[in-house]
Parts: sequence; structure tokens; C-alpha cells
Amino acid sequence: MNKSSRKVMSFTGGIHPVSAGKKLTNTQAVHTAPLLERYTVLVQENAGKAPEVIVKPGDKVLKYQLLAQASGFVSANLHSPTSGEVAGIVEVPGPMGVPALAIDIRADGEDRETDPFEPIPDWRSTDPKVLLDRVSDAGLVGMGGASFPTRVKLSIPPGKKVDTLILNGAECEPYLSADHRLMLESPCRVLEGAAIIGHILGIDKIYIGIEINKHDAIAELERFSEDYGIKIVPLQVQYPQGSEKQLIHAIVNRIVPPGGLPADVGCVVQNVGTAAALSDAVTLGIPLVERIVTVSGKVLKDPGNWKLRIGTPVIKAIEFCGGVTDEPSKLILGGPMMGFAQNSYEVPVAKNTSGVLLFSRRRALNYRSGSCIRCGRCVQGCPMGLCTCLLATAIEGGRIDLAEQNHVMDCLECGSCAYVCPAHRPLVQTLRLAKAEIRRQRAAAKAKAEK
Amino acid sequence: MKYLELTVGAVLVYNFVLSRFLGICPFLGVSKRVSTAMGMSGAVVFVMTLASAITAAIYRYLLHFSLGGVSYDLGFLQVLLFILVIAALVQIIETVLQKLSPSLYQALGIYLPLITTNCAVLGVATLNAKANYSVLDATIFGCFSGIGFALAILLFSSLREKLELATPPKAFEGTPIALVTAGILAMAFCGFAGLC
Amino acid sequence: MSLFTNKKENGGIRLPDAKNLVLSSSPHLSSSADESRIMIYVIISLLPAAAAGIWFFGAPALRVILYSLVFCILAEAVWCFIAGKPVWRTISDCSAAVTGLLLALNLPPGVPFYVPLIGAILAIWLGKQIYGGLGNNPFNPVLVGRVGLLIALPALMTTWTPARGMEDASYPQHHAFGLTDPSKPVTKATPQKAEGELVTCATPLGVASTAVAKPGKYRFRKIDNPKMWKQYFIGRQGGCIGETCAPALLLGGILLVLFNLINWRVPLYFAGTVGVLTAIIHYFAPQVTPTPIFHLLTGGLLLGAIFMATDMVTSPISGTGCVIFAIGCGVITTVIRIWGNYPEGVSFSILFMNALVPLIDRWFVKRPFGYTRRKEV
Amino acid sequence: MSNLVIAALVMGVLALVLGTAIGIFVKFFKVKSDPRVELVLELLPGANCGGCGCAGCADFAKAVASGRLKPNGCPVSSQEQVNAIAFALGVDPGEGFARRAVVCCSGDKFQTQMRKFYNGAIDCAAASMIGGGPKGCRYGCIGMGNCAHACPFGAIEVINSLAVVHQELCVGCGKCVAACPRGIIKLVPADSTAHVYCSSPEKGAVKRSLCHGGCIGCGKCERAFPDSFTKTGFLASVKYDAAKLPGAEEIQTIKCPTGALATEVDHYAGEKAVREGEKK
Repeated sequence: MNKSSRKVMSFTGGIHPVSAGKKLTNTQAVHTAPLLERYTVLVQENAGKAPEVIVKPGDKVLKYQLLAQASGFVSANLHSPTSGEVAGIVEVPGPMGVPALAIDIRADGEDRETDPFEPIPDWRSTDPKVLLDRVSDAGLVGMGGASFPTRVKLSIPPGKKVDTLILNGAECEPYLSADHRLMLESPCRVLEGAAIIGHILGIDKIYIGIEINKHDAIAELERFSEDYGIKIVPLQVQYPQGSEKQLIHAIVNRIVPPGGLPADVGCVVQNVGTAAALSDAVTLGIPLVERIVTVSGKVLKDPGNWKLRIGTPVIKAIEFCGGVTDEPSKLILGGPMMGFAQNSYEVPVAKNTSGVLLFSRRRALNYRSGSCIRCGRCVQGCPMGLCTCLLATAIEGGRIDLAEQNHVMDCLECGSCAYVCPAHRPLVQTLRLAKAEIRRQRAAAKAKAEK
Repeated sequence: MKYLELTVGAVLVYNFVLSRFLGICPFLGVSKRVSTAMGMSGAVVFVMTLASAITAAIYRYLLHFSLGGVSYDLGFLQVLLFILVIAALVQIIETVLQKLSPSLYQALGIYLPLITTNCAVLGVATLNAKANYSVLDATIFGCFSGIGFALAILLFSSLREKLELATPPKAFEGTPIALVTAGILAMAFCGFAGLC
Repeated sequence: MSLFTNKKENGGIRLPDAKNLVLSSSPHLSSSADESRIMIYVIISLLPAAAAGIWFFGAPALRVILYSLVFCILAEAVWCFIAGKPVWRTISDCSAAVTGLLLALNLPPGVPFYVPLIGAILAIWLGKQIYGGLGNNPFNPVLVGRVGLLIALPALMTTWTPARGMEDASYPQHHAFGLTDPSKPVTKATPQKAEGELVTCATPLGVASTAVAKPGKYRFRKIDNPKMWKQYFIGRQGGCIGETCAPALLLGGILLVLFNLINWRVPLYFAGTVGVLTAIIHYFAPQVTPTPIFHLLTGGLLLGAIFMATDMVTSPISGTGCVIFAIGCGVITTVIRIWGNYPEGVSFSILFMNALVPLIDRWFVKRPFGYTRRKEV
Repeated sequence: MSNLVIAALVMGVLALVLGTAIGIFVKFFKVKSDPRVELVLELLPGANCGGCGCAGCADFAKAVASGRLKPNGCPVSSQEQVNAIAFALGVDPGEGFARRAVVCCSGDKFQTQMRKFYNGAIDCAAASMIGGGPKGCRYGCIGMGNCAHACPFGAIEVINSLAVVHQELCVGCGKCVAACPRGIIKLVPADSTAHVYCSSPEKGAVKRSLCHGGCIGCGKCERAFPDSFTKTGFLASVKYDAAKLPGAEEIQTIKCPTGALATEVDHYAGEKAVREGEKK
């Protein structure tokens, strides 16, 4: 099929952020980071329950050894990124700006491995349940965003039927190129992982959605995709193409109801990184202890994509890139649209850290708290079709009830509105505040009703 | 054509609030929320229509009549009787409303009794008498005057809900800004002058 | 505390102290759009109309434009100074300059200096700053200024001077606009103006509103024919400084659309509604109103539709809302032009529709993603 | 017949007709309402602050009239007003004490380290969600004035990025307590005058490095007046249920090394002096 004549899928709303950021790193092959002396592995990575730490200070650990055991449904196993000694359970600056607990591992430099799992090369003839257990044993989480345990996402609630698996290779965030390089450099791991997920769920309709600015990755995946029976879907370059609801809408033209999950419309969405890690866990039997991270920003000397072990402090990632050439004013973990600003260089890389970005003062968005001029750009840009400016004005005026009536809870916090706002109003922050407040009110009302 | 003039005139050109400046008290008092403003304007439309009909009938048949060949003119009783009728009417509406829609009754609060002495209602009755409308004309005029009030208060209350979210200087918060807004609104209504 | 203090030497890399990294909510990137840039683009789009105004009406027009600009910016500065707001920051968003320029374009050429002064105070103080400044005003400040002046100083605001080319005797229908025909002797009815005194004329809409009273089916024929349309189109008609020259206004409109500052539907639906309504009325009752072409080319319709009904702050947010807003403006303009006392209704109609914007915003919101028509939550 | 008689007749008949009509309507549309609710509502302050826990004064009036709540449930009313309500209803005014709000933090922008460059919405709750706001201390006042906006009585002022309660204006409705994302505003007995202006449970050394005004938990106050003060961890607190509340004299004798323990008057005067000093 001729590529240029192919139909390119997309959704309504959204924005077109500057594309210059990707060019910094998308041609850089992934480097493997050298071994460090110290790793701090965050105990709690997601909003769920923290896993139970099973090592004590002073314990000797080997690479891939289990450090913390998942406890509860929304919780994932942690494995040691290298061999060495557990120096303690310490408080380190967390990615959310508040100190968080981490397991401090002093590497012995030998990087000795254990073999925690048996490789399952013939997974096609294996019981999906066994594979599902492997998914949770290997500590797999969603590597795109919220670090939600993959096991949970692959456990379809009873009564719901899924028939489509969508792999998210859109990587719509500016600057990030980790998934791009992953797809380009190891397409077979991604495809194999997708096929395994398909096998677990009993699905044979598998799509991989990729934005067309990654045409080399599309071509590379298409070389092998026939063998796996997977369809590659080129997508319009548009932010937030990688958001679950928008991706499903673009690829299979189904609309996830408000407050609903992809499973409500028979879909499961996984990140390509997760699929690759899953392939490793099943076919090679190794848990998730490292990931590709884009370390980028104009102020960096050599921006690039690095394969970093979980627990690497970001200062080391910056060092790998040769340091800075100019004063950075902002350090961001994740993408520039949805990532979190940090005020410490000691924050460790977690399983969901897709990027480490350093922005200069000129590049970073400087918020102002002026009035809305009602230009309506945020309304055009909102992928969820919300009147963001009216919501924000209402929230600032203390009318959270008004915002709730106007569906503030449907906000994805994708940042499209604040990106286009000519007044540089902190729209996402305001909306997030209202969402938190409404959630609190609802929880209080529920608690009251139960009482 | 006559009715068109009567209605358009009452709603737009000689809008009770914005061009005759009658009924300002509820216009300012009950316009903080669109919902209560709608309730209030519903009550005002009802009272004005009914009051117009009854007072026109009284004016025509009770204040000017001839008995045994002698024609009597009780015009001097006009204001007195009008107030009496309107007061009774409002009392009845209040009683009914309290039973049927307690929330609206709560929202209207003191303003419902205030309709009694509302210049808009008395005004419509007096204007009817002055123009010597027939009962039908007076009823239509009263009804559409009420609708004019409703239009004005609807626009005004939606603006005020919006202004509530604005950040005016401290000195102009609340009533001052509302009055300025009402003034500009009245200015916009000036454009309709001469439509009929 | 400077951002560049406490440098940390770490492995030879120069990094600011982690404490001095900026913390903010996501997103961390922004587009290049900026408030003041938007305002400057609006000013650029207004320049053709301003230039045409100066060309057609000469030095008095330039004077009014300068007065209005200066007074508006001064009014804003004075308010900010008194209210304790940052003066320079408020002025540098250029919104006062836009207001000043638009106000000038809405004034008759040759008004004395105190007209733009009063207009500027009305527009900036009562129209905008009293509500808390840019973005909070429910009414278009320019229209607050203009309508306020129109009501307060009706004589000054309806004294028009002829455009360049109209004073020549060769101008078709020289008489109809109250201009003296030099080939005819001066009579009492048409006194020759003394030197230096303002030569006045009527606007086409003004002539039309007096022509209604005249008998005959073709009472508008004199001012409403293809020959005159050409004159009106290029701007040879009495009127406000910025409203007469259609090509300049259309150019400004195209610029605004290219800068992505306005919804092109608004001017189109506004003018279209006026055109369609006047066409219908003209077809059934030609003695009531001139042709739609006359209506489209005269008065402030184009200026209002392109520059004032599209004001971001005072027009609805959603696309549907904008269309309703524009149609409403068109209907009211037509009604006032044909049946009202005022020959022109564009300002009033937009001001009235401004008052409806909160309701339109409330009733015509976009349906969020995932919500179907039936299942409204 | 003279006009006068006719007029009287007309008026009389009309009055009769209307009176009857009203009578009939009242009969058919009668709503049983407790007249005492109106009475209580008259006596209440009408601020609709919600400090009583009801949705506005009308709701509270209903609750009081029905006996569900005691008149002293209104935190805003003075003792005389409460007594008046109780007298009008013939009920017990209820035991209790008036309360005042105190912002338990002394970390103004000079005392505490302004550690982080914060860029975003000026709102305490929003700022606290981004890395803990602009100040170093994760427990202290953020100083963006959510409490000041929430206060229906204008009793809270933000001075030098620190919220300070004007005791003479505060009625203890508790709106600020709900508005504070850090939960550092306490309701204390109205007659108490000295408070510990710190809420951080962190270790003394950590606190000391972040804020000069924080309580370092030295225990001086507890040792001097064990009846009035208590210390949990590194944070001292006033025993508000003690028989005798500490006053200016006790504070004088204790001489809190960081000034975290202070009287209201001193605390406010201190902040105000700093502000005026800054102006110069």
C-alpha cells in the first residue's frame, strides 16, 4: 500500500505542539547506561497500595531479585536493578514533589543475576492464566503514564467483553522519543508482546497506533507485523493522540462513555513499552528493572535516549548526557505536557518515567494569573470538548458546583488548554484543583450516606 | 398591527425596567441568580396580567358608570382601589406559592410581598387607565409589560451571574457594578426607540 | 533571590541549586500565542480602515484618531494608577490602544476633541476597567463609548463631513446628501458655507430614513442604484471615520481570519442576515427600505460585523453560540434600521446581543466527548 | 346619591369580595409553618456562614425550633443573642463556649525559607498540590489566602505570606478551617490568648533549618507550666481544656526561644511590624 495515500486517523480537538523538541533525540540510538554505585528504588509508584518491602537493611541482593511484594490489587512487585547490598529504606525526593520511601541499593559492581523466572518461549501453547501470573510476578506496570499494574488492566471485569487490543505507540508528547526508538530498534519485542497480550485476552484484533511523524518506526514494524497478524495504524500528528479515549476513537471509532473505561467499549489499551517489557518477562523470564528514558532539552549538551535502570537518580541521567550548556530553570519528569516539575536532582527514575527534561527559562511556560480574554482557543483545543475557560473562571470565582455541572470531571489534564492559552493562565492546575475538591466532596457525601 | 405595537412597545421600546425605570427594586433585588429571577418574573407576569385585567375592568365599569341616567366619575378612587386589588392579588399568590413551590417562595423572600407596592404593577394599572385601554388591550399590555420585565431581569441576572466571577475593584463590587451594568443595558434598549 | 545563585558543582556540570528550579503544574510548554500579540494583530488589521478613513476625511480624521488613541491609553493609565494596578503592564497589553483606534473609527470625522475624550472615559472606565479590566467586561467597551456618546451628544455624533470626492459637483446625487451644487446659485435653502466652517453632509442611511416619508414607489431610486453602489463601495459616502471604505474593512477582515483571531462565520452571518432580511422586505415592500446591497455597503455594518461583533471578550465561546449571536445582531440591526428612530442600529444591536452572551454561553455549550444527545447527565 | 356614598359603597363591596377571596385561598392553600422559625431567624445574625453545620441561618433556625439543635450552636451569635433565642423559644441555651480561629504557623516569608520557585495559580490548595507550595515547610501556612477568601467576616489577613486572624473580627464559624488545605487553622476557646504558632510534627533540627519561627520542641513551656502546656514529639501545644489558660504573664516567664509560643497580640504586632519595616 502506498503510504502517502493511506488514510490517517485522528480525533476532534487537540493541538499541534511545536515539533522541534522531538528532533533533539529521535535520531539518537538508545545507549545503555553504565552501572552506578547507588540506586534508590521507589517503593510506591502508583496511586494504589504500596508493595510490602521484603528486604532488610544489610541484605545482599542479586539483580532481578524481588525487593517488594505486591500487596493488594493495585500494587506491583519491585525487583532489584543490580546486585549489591540494601543500605536502608530511605526517604528520597519523590516525583510528586513530596518525599517518598525508597529502597537504597549500593551496587557491588558485579551485577550478578538470579534467574527468577523460567522463560516461556512457546507461550502460544501456554495457559493464559500462567502468563497473567507472570505479568504480575515480573512487576509490570503501564509504562506510559500512571504506572497502573498491567495485571489489573489485563483482568477484564466480569460481564465485559473485549475484542480489540490497541497498542499505544502514538507518543504524542513533544520531546519524548523513547517509544519511537524502542519500536524502531526492537520491533519484534513490541510485536511479540502485543501478540502475548492478545493471547492472554483471547483477542486476535490487534492494532498499533503510531503517529506518522515516526514513519521509520511504522515501516520497521510493518516489516514484521504480518507474521503476528497485527495491524499498524498511522495516526495524525496531534496532541493528545496517545490518550486512551482519543486513541480508541481514532483507531476503531468507538466512543468511551464519560467516566468509563476502554473495556466498556471492548478495548484494551497498552503502551508499546509495556508490551516490550512483557515480551521480555515471558520469553526471557526477566522482570522489569530498566526502561528507555528520553533525556532531553536544549540546555543539555548531548540529549539522547538512555536505557536506565529503575532507581537511577536523574542527576546521573543528566551527567550521562554530558551536563548542561546553559542554566536550566525547570526539571521535568515525564513529557512536557503532562510531566511533573521537580525541585530535586535526586529524584529516581521509576517504571513510568518516559522522559527527563531540562528546560531553560525561555523555553518553559511561564504562568500568569491574568484574566481570561475568552478567545476560545482552549475550547477548540480540548480533546474532550470542554469549555475550559468558562470552567476555570467559575472555579476561580468559587463556583465549583458550576464547574461540576459542566463536566469538569471529564478533563484529561492533557494540558492542551494551557498550551494554547494566550493569557498563560494555569488552566490545568485550576481544573485539577476543582477535580480534587469534587472528589473530596463526593467521598464525604458517600461516607455520610453510608453512615 | 395595533397588537404588534402594543406588544413590541411593551417589551422593547417602553420596557418597564430599562426605559420607564419602574420595578427597579425586584430588578436589583432578585437578579443574583437566573433561576430565582425567572421565578420572580413569572410571578410578576402573572400579577401584572391579572392586575391589568381586573383594574381595567374596575376602571371601566366601576369607576365610570351611569346609574339612572346620572353618570358617576369615581376617578379619585383610582389609586386607592388599584392598590387594594393588587394587594389582595399578591396575598393570594403568596399563599398559593407557599403551598405549591416552597423553594421559589423561599427564594423570593421579601420581594413577593414587595410586588404589592411595586411601582411596575401599579404603573401598568395606571398606564392602562391613562390610555383608556379596553379590558382585552389592557390585559395584553399588562402581560407583555410583564414579559418585558422578565426579559430585562433575565438578561440582567445572567450578566450578574457572570459578573460574580469577574474581579472588579473592591469599591465597585456588588451593587455598584450591577447598577452600571443596568445603565449600559438601558443604553442598549435606547436603540429600540421609535419602533412603534 | 536570583535564579542563578548557589550553583552546584556536581561532576563538573553547572546546574542551579535544585531549590531554585521552578515548580509549576503541567503543561510546561506553551504556544507562541500571547495576549499583547493578539492585540497588535488586531491593530494591524484595523490599519487599512484607519488609513482609508484618513484618506477620505483628511486631517480632521487623523486628529480624531490620535485624540482617541491618546485619551484611551491615558484613561487606562489613570485608572490603573488610582486603582493601584500595574500601569505599564496593563497598557502594554495594547488593549487600550485597540479600544482607542476602534472608538476613533466609530466617530464622525471632525468632532471636537472632547468627544473622543468623553468616549474614551466611557469606554475604558465604564466599559472595561470598572468590571476588572480586560476579559471581565460583558459589553464591548468601544460600543459603550459610542452608544453613550450617541445618546448624550446626538447632534455632534450625527454631524458628518463629506468624504474626499463627494464635494465635487461630479459626485452623483450631490444634492441628495445635502451638499451644495456649485453650478446652481446659492439659495436660502442651501447656504454656501463660510471659509473654514465645516461642510456637512448626510449619510446614505440618513437620507434613506428621510426618504421613507416621500411619496412614490421608487423613493430610494436616487440613492440606491448601481452607480451609487460603486461610490459607496470605494468609500465615497458620509459616515464614521472607519466605516465607509468597504475594501479596507474587508482586507482587515481577511487579515483577522488569517491571524486566526476571529470566527469568519460571525461577520458572514451578521451581514448575511441583514442582507437576507432586507432583501425579503425590499421585495415585498420596496417603499419601506432600499435594496440589500445598499444596506450592506452603507452605515457601520461591515465595521461592526468584522471588528466589533467578533470581539473575543464579549462574544460567545462556542461556534454555535457565535452564529446565534451574529444572526441576532443582524435581525436587530435590520429592525432598527427600518423601523427605529435611529437610522443606524449596528452598535445598539451588538450591545444588546452582548447582554445575551452569558445566556448563549449557558444554553449552547459544546457537547463534551462521549456524551450523546439523549443521555445528558 | 352623592359620589361619596357611591365611593364608600364601591370600596366596601370590593373589600368584602377580596377579603372573602383571600380567606378562601388561605383555607385551601394553607401551609403549616412554625412561626417560631421566623422568630429565630430574626434573631440570628443572618451571615449564612454555615459555621453551625447547617446550610445557612434558615436551616439552623428550623433545627433550633424543632429542638434538634441548641441555640448556642450558632458560633457567631454572642451570648446575649443566644440567650434571647433561648428565651424566645423557652428552651435551654445550651452549655458551651465561643470559639476563635487561630492560624497555627509563624512562618512568614522572612521566618521560613522561601525554598521553591512556584509558578501557577494563586491558591493554597492548588499550590499545595505542586510540590508543597512556595515555602520550605510542608506543614506551614502557604500564604495565598484561601482562608481569607473563605472568611465571611473579613477577619483573616495575609501579611508577609502568612495568614493572621484578627481576633476582634473572628466569630469562630470555622469556614477557614475547612478552606485550609494544610489543616493548620484551629478553633480555640475565645478567651484563650496564647497559642503555639507552629503545626509541623517534624524533628526540631529539620524545622530549625526550614523556619526560624517553628516550635523546636525544647519543652521549656511544659516544664514551666505543666498544667497549661503539653508536648507531643517536637511540637508543644496549649492545653485549651485546662482550668486556667496561659496568658501574657506566663508567656513572659517562659520566653519561648523561637517565639512560636506567643500571645495573639504579640504575634499580630510582630507580623505588622515586619510589614511596616519592609515598607520603609
